[in-house]
Amino acid sequence: MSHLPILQVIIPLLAAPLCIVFNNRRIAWFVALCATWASFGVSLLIAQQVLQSGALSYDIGGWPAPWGIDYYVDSLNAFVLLIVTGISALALPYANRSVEQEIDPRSQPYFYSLLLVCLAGLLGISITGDAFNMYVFLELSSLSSYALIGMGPRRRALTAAYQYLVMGTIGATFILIGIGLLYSLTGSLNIQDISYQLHANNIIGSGNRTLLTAFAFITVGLSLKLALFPLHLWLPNAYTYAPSVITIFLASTATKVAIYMLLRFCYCVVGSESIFQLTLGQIVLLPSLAAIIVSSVVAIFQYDIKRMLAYSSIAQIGYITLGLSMSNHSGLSAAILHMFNHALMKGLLFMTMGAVSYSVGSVYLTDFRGLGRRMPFTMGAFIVGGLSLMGIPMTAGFVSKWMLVQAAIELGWWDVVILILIGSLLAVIYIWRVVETAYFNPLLELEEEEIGEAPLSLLIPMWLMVIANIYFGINSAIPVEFAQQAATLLLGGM
Amino acid sequence: MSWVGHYNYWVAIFLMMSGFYVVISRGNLIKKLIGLNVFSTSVFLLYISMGKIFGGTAPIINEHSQKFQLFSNPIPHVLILTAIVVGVATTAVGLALTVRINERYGTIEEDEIRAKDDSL
Amino acid sequence: MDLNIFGNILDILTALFLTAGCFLGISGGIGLYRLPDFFTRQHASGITDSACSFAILFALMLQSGFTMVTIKLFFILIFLIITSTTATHALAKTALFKGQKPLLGREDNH
Amino acid sequence: MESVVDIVLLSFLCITVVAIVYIRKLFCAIMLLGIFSLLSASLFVTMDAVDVAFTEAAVGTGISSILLLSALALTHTREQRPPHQPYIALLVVVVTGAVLIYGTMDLPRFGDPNSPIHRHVAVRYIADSPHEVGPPNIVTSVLASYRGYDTLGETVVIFTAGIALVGLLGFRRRQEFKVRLYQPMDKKTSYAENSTEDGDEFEDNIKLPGANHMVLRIVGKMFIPLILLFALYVQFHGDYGPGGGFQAGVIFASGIILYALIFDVETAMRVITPKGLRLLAVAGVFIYGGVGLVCMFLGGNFLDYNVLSAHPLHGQHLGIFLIELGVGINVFAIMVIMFYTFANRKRGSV
Repeated sequence: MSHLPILQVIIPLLAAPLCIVFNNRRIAWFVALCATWASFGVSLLIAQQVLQSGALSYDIGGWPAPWGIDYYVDSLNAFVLLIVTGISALALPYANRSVEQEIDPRSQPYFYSLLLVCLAGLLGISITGDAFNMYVFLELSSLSSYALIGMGPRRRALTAAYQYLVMGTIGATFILIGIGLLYSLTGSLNIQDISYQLHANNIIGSGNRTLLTAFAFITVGLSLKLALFPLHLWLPNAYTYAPSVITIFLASTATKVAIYMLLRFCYCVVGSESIFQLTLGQIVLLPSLAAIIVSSVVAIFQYDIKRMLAYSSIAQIGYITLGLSMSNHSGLSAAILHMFNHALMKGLLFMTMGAVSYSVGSVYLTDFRGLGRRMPFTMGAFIVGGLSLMGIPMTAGFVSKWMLVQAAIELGWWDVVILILIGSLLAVIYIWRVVETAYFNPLLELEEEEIGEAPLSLLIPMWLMVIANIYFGINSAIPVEFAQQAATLLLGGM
Repeated sequence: MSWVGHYNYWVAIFLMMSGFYVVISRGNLIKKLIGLNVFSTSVFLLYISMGKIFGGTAPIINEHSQKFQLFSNPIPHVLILTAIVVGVATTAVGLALTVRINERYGTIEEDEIRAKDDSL
Repeated sequence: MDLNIFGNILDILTALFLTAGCFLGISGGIGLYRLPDFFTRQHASGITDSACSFAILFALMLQSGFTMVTIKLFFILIFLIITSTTATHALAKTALFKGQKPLLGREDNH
Repeated sequence: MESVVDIVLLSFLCITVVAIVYIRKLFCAIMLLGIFSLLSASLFVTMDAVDVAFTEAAVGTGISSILLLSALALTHTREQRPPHQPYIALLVVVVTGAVLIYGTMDLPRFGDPNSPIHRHVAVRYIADSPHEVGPPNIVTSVLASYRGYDTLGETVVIFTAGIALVGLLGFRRRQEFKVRLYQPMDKKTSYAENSTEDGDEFEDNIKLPGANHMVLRIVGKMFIPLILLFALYVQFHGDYGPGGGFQAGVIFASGIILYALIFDVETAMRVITPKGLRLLAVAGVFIYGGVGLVCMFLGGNFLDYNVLSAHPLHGQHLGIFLIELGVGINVFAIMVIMFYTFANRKRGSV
């Protein structure tokens, strides 16, 4: 019996209290670093085992599945686990200097502890096979992210965190209602068992009103969490005012995990053959397209670049849900792949933002003047991230966008293809504004103090991300393999 | 009319929606948290209502309950125990944020906060 | 037969105490709503806290016989008697310190 | 009869909630929220959820109210009139409610013993848990063993809330406050030396007129040990009746909070220091997680208590005892930390 699935969550979960035992920020950082690297290692092992020998399951407490809580890893959540732990393994070395500057030293041990709890929560959501356990870990990750955002250096971080708290709690309560209704229909909380009971008792085909409501609530609740277009209001502020590390971490993991939950509930519980999916596709399609166009346009008019990237995140989430709404094999694999690629590029872009705010102190567009010469490595990384965001060939962003376009062509949705391309053009515009300011605007002569390159501990993780963005753009075999396996799995019912 | 038997759920839904209304319509940060509390407590009511069996008793097996032989469902109870804890944790974090907001802005009314942010 | 009569007496006593408790509780509620100032309202709620709960708990103790339940009810009773009176006292005292003046006699403008 | 009590309590709940919506004084709204919680706790009892009722009464009526009030003491006590028209909010709420009511149409009738939730997983819990797990209280069996992992999540949620509060608010303001407060105290060293309580009375007089409640102090001194004793009873009797680690932790914490309220937060913080509490909170989580890890080292799955002892039932018993202890310690520590962080803060702006 392999204990890998439980170790994945337990390591960060139990390292979190360890962080605050000594009340020393260096020890806390070191504990957090070890824990994230260990869980990254575990997720690599899990991914390898899943690719080799199929899904893993683990009965916690020794109780078999519908009675106890089980962990169930297939290629979909193995992939999500890899994304989450990989990003956090890069974010933690980055955190050391960045957090030192941004957070009150007395709060730093608590900061790392909360970060680990948040990581454990996200991993717990991704790995569990139990609906209510998912809710508990969702709350775990949300609660810690509210506090983490609230620790941001500016006072608007507090209001952003409060807003996120209210909207997140409403979302979580909606999910709780949905899970309760599902439970009342089936008498079970295990996702596979719920699906089995629904099919065995012929609840799915009969147009059961409770089932419909349960799904409506779960979808709305998750849309709040993943910031689907009209419900995205919390996201720009939260990403803009959070500490740099938290923006990197949340932008590249939290929304992905929410999307994973949506995939799990829609495809694994109801199954692919029912009428449900069609309605889900129709519901999600319009918001996704609106997200791509509207948020990209809004992003163009932002002067705070972190905020601009936050709006761009909403647009990218639109691409992912667009792939989801196609509900065919290529659309789904494009969506899953884009989860991975978006994590890579947004992680990279927010890392450059963190470096700029570390050296310059703010990330307004005007502060970027001349940065191309003063911070060549950071701005170089920004350009790579930007290219990836636009979907230029040889970068990671290209692969998934290309797959998305192919999927749309397959369905004959030419208008959607055009909208995707317009979205990319808009991305070119908003990235170009920054590049132009950084490289082509003259330096202000008045600025006496020298702004230098960011320290190495920020640059190394950043350039690792750059390499990842380019590597997975050229050789995308592994993630594509994962994404396609996961899509097959989702469409094949359980 | 079988749906008359749903009154318990419906009242729970009414309570939930009142709480939800407070959350989204009120501008005061503490009032919003009060609304959130009402909202979640009413969801607990919905859950516990699902677990109830008429003529059943609390799921504790002892000499008193042996004569009933019919126990209400313990699972919703367990779930709600966890959810209550989550609720109080969220309230606490929300209040901490409220206190900090009040210190930095001098107010806990949403529109005044927005006005202060915009004036910068 | 004797036992039955004893049981009947217990039932009657229970009913009496319950009725008294309910009456006290409702009058306490009305008093809380209708009485004019803080201290008189305090008086009304004090009745609910102590006399009403005392009567109801006593009635319940009569019903439960010589079991663990009676002992628990007895402890609750003791607890309530001491804490509710203390709470009433503390509230009244704080109110006095904070400048609440008892209303002495009828207000002329009413 | 059951449904009569049910309907009465439900209508009380409706009245309370309408009052909460309309009232503008935040203090009253908080009190009404406490009443709401207490009423729903009573309703939980009529619906046979005694453990939930216990927790709701302790948390919703107790801890939540205390936290809300202490936050209120640091902010403003009156809500202003909402500036915008609430019609959109009303529309959203009505639509959501309508969808939910539509969804209940296909639910089984309230109290129906034949609904699916009573026929699937719950059957095994009710029939087999005495032989498989042991405790007569099935809720404890499910909570601590079958779904023990959820409870670990719950413990960490509470822990997270506690460290989030310390991270956001910290314990530090009071120290700055203390310096100012202790200067006039030096003149009264003779009092302060004889008994700290007398010294504190001067402090209280500065802050709260009329805080020198002799009666309150005597009754408090009488009752605090009893409250702590009751908490221990709830902790260790949770297997047999309603109760368990969580409720016990809350009650234990409420004893300490009562002490801090009657005497002074400063005094309480000298008795039970924030540092000690932090370590206790960590210890609580570690006891829980540690039991799980030990189970793994002994060859079982995580939290599989069967392997803890030669006899599976004994193992279950030991495991449940230990994890309830962990939960109790953690919840106690975090609840007191939460209270300290609020009570320690000075009103006003930084």
